[in-house]
Amino acid sequence: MFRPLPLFIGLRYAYSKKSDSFGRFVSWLSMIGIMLGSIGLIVIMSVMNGFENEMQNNILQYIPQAQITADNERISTTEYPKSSLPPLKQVNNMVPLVSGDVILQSAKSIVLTTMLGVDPSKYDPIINNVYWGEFATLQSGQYNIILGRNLASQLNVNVGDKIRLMVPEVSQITPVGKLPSQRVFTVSGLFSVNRDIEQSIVYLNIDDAAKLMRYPDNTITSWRLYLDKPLNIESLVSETLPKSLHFIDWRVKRGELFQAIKMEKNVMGLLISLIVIVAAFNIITSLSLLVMEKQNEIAILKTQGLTRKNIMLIFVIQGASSGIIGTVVGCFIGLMFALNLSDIMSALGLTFSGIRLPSVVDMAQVTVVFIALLLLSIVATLYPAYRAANIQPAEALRYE
Amino acid sequence: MLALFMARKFRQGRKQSGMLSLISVISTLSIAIGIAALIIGLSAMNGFERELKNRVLSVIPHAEFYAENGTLANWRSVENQIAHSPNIIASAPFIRFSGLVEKGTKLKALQVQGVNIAQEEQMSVLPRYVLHDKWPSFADNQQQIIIGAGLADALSAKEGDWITLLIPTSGDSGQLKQPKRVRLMVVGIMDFSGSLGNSVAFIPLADAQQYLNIGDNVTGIKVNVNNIYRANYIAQNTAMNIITPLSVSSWEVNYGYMYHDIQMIRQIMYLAMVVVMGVACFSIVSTLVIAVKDKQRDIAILKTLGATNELIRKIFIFYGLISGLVGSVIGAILGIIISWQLSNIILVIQSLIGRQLLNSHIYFIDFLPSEIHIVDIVIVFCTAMLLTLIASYYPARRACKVDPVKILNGF
Amino acid sequence: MNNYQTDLSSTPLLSTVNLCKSYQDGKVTTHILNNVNFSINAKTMTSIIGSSGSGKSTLLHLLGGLDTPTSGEVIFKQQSLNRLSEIRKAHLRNKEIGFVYQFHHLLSDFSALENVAMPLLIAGINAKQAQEQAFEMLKSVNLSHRSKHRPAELSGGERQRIAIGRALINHPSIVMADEPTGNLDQATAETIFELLIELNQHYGTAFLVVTHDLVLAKKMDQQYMMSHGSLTLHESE
Amino acid sequence: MNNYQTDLSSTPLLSTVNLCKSYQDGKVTTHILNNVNFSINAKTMTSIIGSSGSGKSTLLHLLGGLDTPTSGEVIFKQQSLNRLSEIRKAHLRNKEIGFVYQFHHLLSDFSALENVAMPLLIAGINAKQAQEQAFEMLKSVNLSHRSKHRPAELSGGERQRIAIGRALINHPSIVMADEPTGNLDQATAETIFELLIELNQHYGTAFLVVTHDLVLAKKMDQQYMMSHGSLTLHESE
Repeated sequence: MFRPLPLFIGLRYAYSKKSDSFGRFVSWLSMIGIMLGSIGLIVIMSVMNGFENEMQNNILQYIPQAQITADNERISTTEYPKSSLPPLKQVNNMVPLVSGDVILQSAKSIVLTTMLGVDPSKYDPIINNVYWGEFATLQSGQYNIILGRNLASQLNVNVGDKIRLMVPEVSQITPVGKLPSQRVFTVSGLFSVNRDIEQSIVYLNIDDAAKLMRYPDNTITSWRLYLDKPLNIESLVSETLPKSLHFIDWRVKRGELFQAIKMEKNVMGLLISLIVIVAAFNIITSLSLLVMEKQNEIAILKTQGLTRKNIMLIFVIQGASSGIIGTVVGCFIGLMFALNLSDIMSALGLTFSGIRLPSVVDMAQVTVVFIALLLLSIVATLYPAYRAANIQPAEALRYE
Repeated sequence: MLALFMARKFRQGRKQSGMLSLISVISTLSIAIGIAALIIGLSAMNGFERELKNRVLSVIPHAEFYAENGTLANWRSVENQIAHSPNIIASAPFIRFSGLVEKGTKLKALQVQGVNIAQEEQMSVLPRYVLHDKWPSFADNQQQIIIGAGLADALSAKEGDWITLLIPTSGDSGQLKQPKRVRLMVVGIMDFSGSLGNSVAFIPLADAQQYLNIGDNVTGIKVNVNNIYRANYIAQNTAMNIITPLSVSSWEVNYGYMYHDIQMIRQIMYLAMVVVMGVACFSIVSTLVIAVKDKQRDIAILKTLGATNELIRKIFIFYGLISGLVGSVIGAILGIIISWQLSNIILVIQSLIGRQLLNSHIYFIDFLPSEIHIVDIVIVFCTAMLLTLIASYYPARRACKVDPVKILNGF
Repeated sequence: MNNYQTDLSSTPLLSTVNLCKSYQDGKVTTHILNNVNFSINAKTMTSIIGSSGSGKSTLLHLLGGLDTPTSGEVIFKQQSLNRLSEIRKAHLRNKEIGFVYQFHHLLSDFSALENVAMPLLIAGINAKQAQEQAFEMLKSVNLSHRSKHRPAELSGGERQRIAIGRALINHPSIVMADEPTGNLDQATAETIFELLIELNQHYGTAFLVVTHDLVLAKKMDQQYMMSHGSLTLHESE
Repeated sequence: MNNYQTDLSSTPLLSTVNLCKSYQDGKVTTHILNNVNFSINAKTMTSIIGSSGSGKSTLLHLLGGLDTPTSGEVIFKQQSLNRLSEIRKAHLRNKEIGFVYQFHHLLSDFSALENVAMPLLIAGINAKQAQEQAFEMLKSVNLSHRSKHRPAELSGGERQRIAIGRALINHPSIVMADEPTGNLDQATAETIFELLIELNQHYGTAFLVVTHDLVLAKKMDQQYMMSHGSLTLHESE
């Protein structure tokens, strides 16, 4: 019953039954305001994380996340063997890669895509997505190609059909004139991931690709790095490399999409934080109301020698208590919502234009929101508490 | 109105006790924030919808009919039947194929549309978007092509430049031959930024038929309908009562998600802002309660002068309404001014942070449009006033409960 | 216990029958008034003397219908206040009864003229007419030169005169004054009292003045003594 | 103007030097106290009589350091309050001075025991010990059976006794009582006064009692008269 005095008095004022029900109604209100704000912030942030994460799994997982190459996008494996490269944090695998923009032409259509010349014996994320044919068919000299399902249907080809591959940047002199380096390949497999990936990459054997690119022996386009967390590429790219080498990172091609998602997250966050700001304003007004109501009791406490600091503490505790509880409960509910958003949504029969809302909770974000809201609820109590401390006892008591 | 006169006087005479005047500023501010944010948000959404209509829906056909496979042979009779079906307001044959375009070392994939020049003028606003009004000089078999601004930038091609179009050709027995290379002169550039402008090109219908050597066939018939948002439904119906088997697609297939996103964001925004205004109104409630406490003595005096409870209640309802009104008006004015200048404001912000807010590769526009609808403002204003009225009711009732005896006696 | 028949010709303007009032404060009931019976005739000046806390103000509030008695009745012009609805009582206070307090109780946000005109505005009289009548009243309390000033800019005496003007503006039949000169120095109190007498003659308004100032009390037509909740007729002139 | 030398052996516990206090209300400055000079010795019972609004409460607030004088000084145990910092004054009120008001001014959200223990808690004494001392004090005001009750559940007299208990809990050297019996009926007032006398003997606390009740005032060691802001020694026993 007798914890530190300001706490004892502050909590007694905040939750005593007798105190005017309206005052408590209003502090309940600011509690709900902060709660709504924190739930909104956490859920929206998690959904946006979900989108980002889905993007990462669906796209970044398959396309080359980061590559190390020398000048004019070429590197010789003899001069810079894998062992010569410095060990890099976050990199969990490194394989040779030959890649470049390539034109695929079939009887029906002609498309532009990116080819990945890979060594079939090494690991590649696409392996378990190949639903027709075998990844292992990409043996050197076979001139086989594995396509995405969507691309195959655009080109109207199937396993076993022939398609022409042309590399526009590399040309060969032929009697007819300058022609882009090209060769006919046989479709030896199809993979299915999602519409985007199925259209943007095709797989060849690394040696076949090198020949098509007219590379000298033992030359590849780059060392392909597999990253634990491709999204924070920033830390990797800032690492030092031997003089003549440099990084290529996925943001060159796919950066815009992630920028857009980040922008949407910020705009949504701003929108929701308006609720929080207004809720904080509410704490100020409701606490001022309480201070007005308790004017006489403050005067009495002053006559008993309670210092201004303690009076201020009393009201900070009392005002902040509704903010803190609102924040704690709000963040908890927000977390529960975010953690199992999809089943809650399906239970409520809510779907946003049909798509399932992915939601990934990032605890760091949640803690930042939690602490920011706690601070806000405390700061919001400072002004009324300061006013309470400055009440003139003589005046308050005289009117009694 | 006595009550209004009293309320105004009470508000002006607010005891500058610091607390009360600051609190009423805060509550007015929170109402203003809610209203301004909602007006800005809704205007931005109106802008997006307008741009969607002008930049996208007015250019791409509302719906398309094409042969199950390959090309449409007897397209003239099919077009005739379609043109006379209900809800169809315009129709035209079109050819579409995807190919590559090459200029120097630059190579870009694109979707080429063969269009009938005369019919295109009634069907879409495309001609209006061709810069330096080059559309009139667009004519059949002149080796001409019109490309989007995005594509032109990517290829760094200007009007009058020559580009090479690579078109897939199939030999008679299906064995692969070299892609057909066609040299075309860029006669016009369409002022499309955004994802649309990066991959679209137009050539005359006859030229397309010749390049693809499909004789008189076309890929399909495109139509405009009277009600955009039921395009899919109308197209399905029309296709059903036409004997030649046709498959149908509409703008909703590849651009529909944009429309739905806009509506979704609009709902979220309205909900968030109603919560903001709701919470703001509670600041008004507590401000009013403090005001009632502050004016306790005056209420008691009024009662001795014979003022009825009803008058006192009206005074404090007006008191609340005035603060709500002030907040709403400030919010509305702020909201309107910012919405009106939203595009320029965003440009300034973009130059400050040095980054493009809306990336043209992803969004169908690269600037933030905004369009103020009076109906939005009226709805927002009425919501705010309604919430304020409700918020003022409780304190007004409390004001009537002031017992003059306790107060006057006490001194 | 006190005599009714001072003036047979006219029935009393205001009278009380076994009026009692007690306050319930937690478990404690304090009896403020017990069995007060007295009456006031129209146009007369009556004073009640008694120490502070002896229930004088409570009596005034009961007579003005601001408070409801625990038992007994207040009869005003042959109507018992108990039976009147809240609105009728408010109407009565607006038309028939004026109040003047020790602390001036003017509306600090309004000018002197507006304060005096307030009862008229409440009665629904239009602003222009109310202002004219209020200006007339300011003249009769010789403060017409201060009509635009706010109460804060007036002296104690001036404020009290404005309060009196306000109480009389609707030509009530009686004005209840609770220690009207309590806050004023001797001289100003004197002038205020002269004003009350003059207004009584001029408008024929009855005055019931509660005071602890014996000198002033003696100058009234009738004096009552209030001690510990019961009222006794002091000694008629 | 009044004699200092009642008891040469001990310097006065509390004294004032040309104490003045005036309030600015708009253009009007009302002088509440002008040039009050008086002193109180330890362990004595002093009373001040005067009509309401004559500045008695203002004087008490100035003596307790709750208000700052417009001019002049209050000297408590050879220290001038003007020179003390806010915290030192608060400390003084907690340890050295107790207040009892006409209106009990108990904390409605706390039980009787908590109310009495409050000054101890403020002084930083741990909860258990404060509770014990408070219970002892409740016994000496014979209210130990009401320790759990809230003020709302107590009678007027009980509340006043709790307030007195609270004022004495820290064994102050002086207790300022502003109309302690103002709200009470005759009998309860009597018992409260007995209690004050008893506590004065028992704890040796000085009492400065402001009252309009002449009978009680006469029973004190020293009586002062307050009228219109100036203080005169009435007549020593």
